[in-house]
Amino acid sequence: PIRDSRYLDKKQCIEIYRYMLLNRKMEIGLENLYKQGKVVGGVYFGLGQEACSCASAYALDQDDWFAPMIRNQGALLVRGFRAADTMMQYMAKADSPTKGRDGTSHFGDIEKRNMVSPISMLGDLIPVLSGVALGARLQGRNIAALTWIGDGGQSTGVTYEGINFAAVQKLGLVLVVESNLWAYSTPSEMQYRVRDLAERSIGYGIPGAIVDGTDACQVYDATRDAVERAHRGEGPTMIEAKMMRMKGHAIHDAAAYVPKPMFEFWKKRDPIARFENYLVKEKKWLTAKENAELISEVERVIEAEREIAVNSPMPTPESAEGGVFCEDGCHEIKPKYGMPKVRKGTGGFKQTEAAAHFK
Amino acid sequence: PIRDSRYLDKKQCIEIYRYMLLNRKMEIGLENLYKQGKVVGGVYFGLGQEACSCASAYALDQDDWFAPMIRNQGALLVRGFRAADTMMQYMAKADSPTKGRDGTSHFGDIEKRNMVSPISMLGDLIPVLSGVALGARLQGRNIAALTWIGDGGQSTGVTYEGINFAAVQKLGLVLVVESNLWAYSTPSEMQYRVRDLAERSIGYGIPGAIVDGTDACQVYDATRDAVERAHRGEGPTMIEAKMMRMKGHAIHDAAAYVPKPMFEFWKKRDPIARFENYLVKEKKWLTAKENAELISEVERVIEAEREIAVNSPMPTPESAEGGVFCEDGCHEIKPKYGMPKVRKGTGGFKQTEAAAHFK
Amino acid sequence: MAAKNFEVLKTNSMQLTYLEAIRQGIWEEMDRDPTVFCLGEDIGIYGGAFKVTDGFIDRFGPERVIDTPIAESAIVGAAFGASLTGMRPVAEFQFMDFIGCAFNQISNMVAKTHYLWGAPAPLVLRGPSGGYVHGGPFHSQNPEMWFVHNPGLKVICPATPYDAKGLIKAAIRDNNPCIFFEHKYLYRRIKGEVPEEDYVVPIGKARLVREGNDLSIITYAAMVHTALEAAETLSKDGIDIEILDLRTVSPLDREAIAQTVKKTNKVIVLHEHSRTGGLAGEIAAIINEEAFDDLDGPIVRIAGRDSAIPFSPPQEEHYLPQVSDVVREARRLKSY
Amino acid sequence: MAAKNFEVLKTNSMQLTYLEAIRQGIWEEMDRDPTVFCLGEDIGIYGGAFKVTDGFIDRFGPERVIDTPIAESAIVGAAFGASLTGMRPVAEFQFMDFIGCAFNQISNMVAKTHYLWGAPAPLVLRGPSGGYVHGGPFHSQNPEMWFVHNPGLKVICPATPYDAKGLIKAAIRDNNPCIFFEHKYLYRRIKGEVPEEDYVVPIGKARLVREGNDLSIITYAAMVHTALEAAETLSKDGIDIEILDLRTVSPLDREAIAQTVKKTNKVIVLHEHSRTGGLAGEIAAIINEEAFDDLDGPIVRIAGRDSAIPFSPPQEEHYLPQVSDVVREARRLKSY
Ligand SMILES: Cc1ncc(C[n+]2csc(CCOP(=O)(O)OP(=O)(O)O)c2C)c(N)n1
Ligand SMILES: Cc1ncc(C[n+]2csc(CCOP(=O)(O)OP(=O)(O)O)c2C)c(N)n1
Ligand SMILES: [Mg+2]
Ligand SMILES: [Mg+2]
Repeated sequence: PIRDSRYLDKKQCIEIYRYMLLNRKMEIGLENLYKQGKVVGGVYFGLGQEACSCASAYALDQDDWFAPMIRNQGALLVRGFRAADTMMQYMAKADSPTKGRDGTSHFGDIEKRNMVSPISMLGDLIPVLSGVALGARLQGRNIAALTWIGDGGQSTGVTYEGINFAAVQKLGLVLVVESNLWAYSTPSEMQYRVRDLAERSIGYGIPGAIVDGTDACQVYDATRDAVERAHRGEGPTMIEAKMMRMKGHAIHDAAAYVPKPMFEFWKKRDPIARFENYLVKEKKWLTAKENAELISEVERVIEAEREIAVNSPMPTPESAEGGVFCEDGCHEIKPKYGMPKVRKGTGGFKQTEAAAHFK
Repeated sequence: PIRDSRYLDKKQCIEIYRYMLLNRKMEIGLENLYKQGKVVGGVYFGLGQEACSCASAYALDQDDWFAPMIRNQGALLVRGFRAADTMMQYMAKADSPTKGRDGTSHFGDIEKRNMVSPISMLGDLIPVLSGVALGARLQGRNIAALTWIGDGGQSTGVTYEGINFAAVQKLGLVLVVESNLWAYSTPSEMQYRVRDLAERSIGYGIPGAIVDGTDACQVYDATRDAVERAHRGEGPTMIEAKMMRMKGHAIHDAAAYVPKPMFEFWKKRDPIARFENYLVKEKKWLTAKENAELISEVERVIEAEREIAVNSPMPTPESAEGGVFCEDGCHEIKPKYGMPKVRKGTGGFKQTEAAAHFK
Repeated sequence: MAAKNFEVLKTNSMQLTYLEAIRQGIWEEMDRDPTVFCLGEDIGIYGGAFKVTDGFIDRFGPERVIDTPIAESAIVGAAFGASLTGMRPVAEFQFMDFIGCAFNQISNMVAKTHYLWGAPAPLVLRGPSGGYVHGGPFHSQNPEMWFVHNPGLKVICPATPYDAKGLIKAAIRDNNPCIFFEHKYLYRRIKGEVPEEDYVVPIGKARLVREGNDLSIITYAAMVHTALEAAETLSKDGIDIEILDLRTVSPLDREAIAQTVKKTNKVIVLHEHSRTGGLAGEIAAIINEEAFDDLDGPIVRIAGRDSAIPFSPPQEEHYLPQVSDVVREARRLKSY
Repeated sequence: MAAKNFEVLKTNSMQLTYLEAIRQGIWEEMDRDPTVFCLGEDIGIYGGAFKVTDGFIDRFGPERVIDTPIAESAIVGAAFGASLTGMRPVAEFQFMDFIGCAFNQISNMVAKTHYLWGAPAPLVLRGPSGGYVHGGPFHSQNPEMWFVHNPGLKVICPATPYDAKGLIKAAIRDNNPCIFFEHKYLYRRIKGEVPEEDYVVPIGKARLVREGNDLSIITYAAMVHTALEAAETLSKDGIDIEILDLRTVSPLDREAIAQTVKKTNKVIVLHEHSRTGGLAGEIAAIINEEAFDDLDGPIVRIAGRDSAIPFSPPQEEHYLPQVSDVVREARRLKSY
């Protein structure tokens, strides 16, 4: 059963539930767009991971930052992007956030939604989010910087460098490890020998937590605790969310390498069904009717978003040009949280002739 | 006081002690060569770390492999290189193991002494040594592959990738972490937040040990245990050797950033003085006279080696040419431990049309 | 770009796709030589993202077909270490776009080994590269130039099934580190004759794909097929194109380059990767050194644009060289 | 190679070494702009391996002069992340030889950001590069070409104290990622006039260092001084050399390159990094595009050899371009 949250009230639980529904319905929409040949390239799904994506993103405050991985399409919705944004990315449309230049959840927004665009190379975002927290701290603000990493992606060296950097600098990195048992076709026991990835937090000297990634309340509470640590300037936290990737790596992958019973086992732990049962049956926070209405409202939203996305034109060939550099004042650079207060030490500028490596 | 070794007998202890003396006298020799302007570039020292370098290398069997870091010049002596080899490297002489092309301990020998040449970039050797163990295992042999890494160097991502790879593949990597409190001018608390680096072994799911790096017997025993684990095919081990870098980063560095009391504290724990006291006073395995003779014998050896090294010519300019590629049968490639036994599965070659990422 | 299937005359030959030719080449080498083994991400049960090692694990076992953690520097480092013991590792990058994650290991550890301390490193780093499949900026890259400018490495970019098989075998047998770029656009689009008997294609030798007198197109990999298609169009308006397929971009076949320039006196260098700092520059310099007086017109570069590779098909098409670009530039150069 | 001190005429100026000029440039920017901060290995108490940030921590505090763990990908990633919040990080590589450890982070994260999702990344990656100091294969590298062939980056390689200070300030103020290569041979060997008042040198503009009529040497960084020394020798036998200092190798100043070629009609491109895939190729291609008909002789490349940089002084000297090489090649080209 879902554990009651230490923080979430009825309204918030229902809101998270709605985001999870949006997340799933949007991905069903993407699957259909793919079947209709409207998608460029493949489609990635967060099926079975909606609680992890949505509830963790929901734990952030407005001024906090985040960067999604491929399965966190729900997090984008929580942070205020439209389903159409992601849909247009997949269809490489002119109105997509990257105007067709990149796909999937590879986009960002440093103005309003504080999102860093991911790149495909796994792990590189972790030092980057640490740096975001560093930049904010220099401006006098302790923010939380949330990102996710897979049980496979966390094998990259840059993951280690990034977490360690945050640990040493006491930066508000919140790292959710999406421990979903598979990395493409590779089972997690071929990625690491330790039992729980959360144990790796010990080696960084930072707190680590393990949560049921299919329980939105657990995910929220653990993430919220981490976010508040970050806001108090107490440094990074690692949260391992145990769950299962319920589809193949991407839409082309039938996941034949996954033992069928494994899918069956985890199907029973579907995060949306569990949360629905919690809200409707256990808590009685939603009547069956309200729930049905909510679901169809979400379906209408997704349908409307789909229309917008489908009707966006493809970009022109020429739109491939330009924008390699920031020039002619296309951006004004200014500290996001205010000008850093500098404390000037005593030392004045003096020439140095000290010994150095090579003369 | 030195802990009695579970393995070493009198003869072996004295042999290790002699290597430690050779190590130190050789480095004194290098310092003099530097002062005489005979060294090209700087000189690196293992002062205070001789027990760690020599006793760990001594724990290897003939067929095992190793790769030194900059402070493991003693390990080279243990593995059968001459002091003159290292001296000629520093003087960039024509007869140096790299014929002048590289300096310091940057050389190797895949024929007899099973040594991989280090490169300056810290950490890269760790996956390489794991690969050496993998190659040997494919040839039917479980060998130990020993290398060292500093408390600073272990912050590199490739360190993590390399240890994790060995852990997952159960390869005989033996990693000695030279926890000497400094990385150039950076104190170890600015490299990591965990108290003991050995705790990082937990996150890899491998055994970790902490030893007094100034106690040759402790270093030997821990390394020997790790070597035997490797020979049994039980995977990698991490050993943290606690000690102190007793000079600056290199000869140019006066280490003004090190608090004086720190040097004083560790001076009392000098690994050679401690081992000498153990052998002469506690164990009475050496009389004062034998010890004095041993020391002067070592000095004579180093003096002779110095002569050889100094008398080697500088390389010709043209010797910079050639050797970029292995060609015209300059090397014959053959499996070092015998041809791998291949077990042929059933599967025959069939064409594939399976779904793939991009069509 | 419509890929072309053009035949290499051989007896006892079969029609294979570019992908099958590579698979067969690696398979035969593993059959022949027990020191050859594969490692990489998802190359085992799954057979690799593009199925190049499909079925290998059943035949050769998990010891010789190793699924690794996602750790490119460890993969290259481990391959290198194994090669020092006399093995011949073949390491796969799931996409060559990820080779930058192992850059230091390749450039400073692997490439410099033989020159500095005399140890041979007989290993192959291979994987899919290239665009025209709407892979987007992180699954379409052509990173070969970074390794051309990296002494100690051999860099191979085949254009045909025949060359792909012959060159992967040559790379596996070579005593030096080889980086083998497989063009993912060609994987299943082109078929070609591949002899049944064992053969290798020499590393470092270019191949004259088409003889002509008016001007030369020097290129390699997928662009060879673009050049061929352009040549057919151009032949209609009487422009006679010669096409040189470099096959290996490091070391380059200087003789073949000089020869074609001396013959036609006009050159287009065509490559997919971005223009600035690209291979066309190196070839321009070589031509200046080898055949300056033979040039009757400027060396023309046709290349990818100087940006990341955009995802959206119209943009990607605009970014990448097209047959029409070659036709246009060839006409312009002809009338220079 | 004896480095030359040549003056840039200015009023209220002082004589500074190349190293002091860089230090002063960063110092003044940190004084002027609270969003500028430094991070890197041993840059704090120690002031950096070469003392470029000596005294900074006393003045600006450990918050703005951050000693990092040894983790280049984290350093670059953190600098990038901070830049997204409107900071202007200046990250030091202890040696530019280690930049390969952050290659993927630089190439795929930092360089592509503005083109793909429109985020500016105003950061500077700086550090010592170059040979002639017997640093050996891992402390002498000139890795700039990998970044010239990496759209989205600006690559700067100053030759004089004046340019070093003016360009480091320009780089810090630039809204794009800049890689700033400081030639360690020049650090303390050359002094030059540097004005006391604030100034910047524009990124992307070359500088005519010496006017001449017989042939042009296009070069940058330490090689500018080699070219100048060669030019003096050559002037004695009546060969009149023009020298163009590129100052920025990406973006390149095509106009200045074309101009000097149009004037002298003969070109030597001189660079320290290894020949194959080096900058001379790109410049040869540009000249072919901009001034083909003006060439009266082949473009001559003088460059480092195609190997790692050997450690032993006689070998390093043989590996690296010397004044005598320039003199020899210039004579040869003059009489072409
Ligand atoms: C550095 C790097 N190497 C390889 C890849 C190719 N790749 C993309 S996703 C993936 C598997 C990721 O598994 P995991 O991190 O567990 O995330 P999940 O798909 O399970 O959410 C791989 C190998 C990559 N993106 N980056
Ligand atoms: C990847 C990398 N970054 C930076 C350096 C420069 N560097 C050389 S040694 C050193 C300090 C190493 O400290 P540690 O690993 O603790 O070894 P110790 O000197 O204490 O033996 C640094 C920063 C390097 N060699 N490699
Ligand atoms: Mg996973
Ligand atoms: Mg240390």
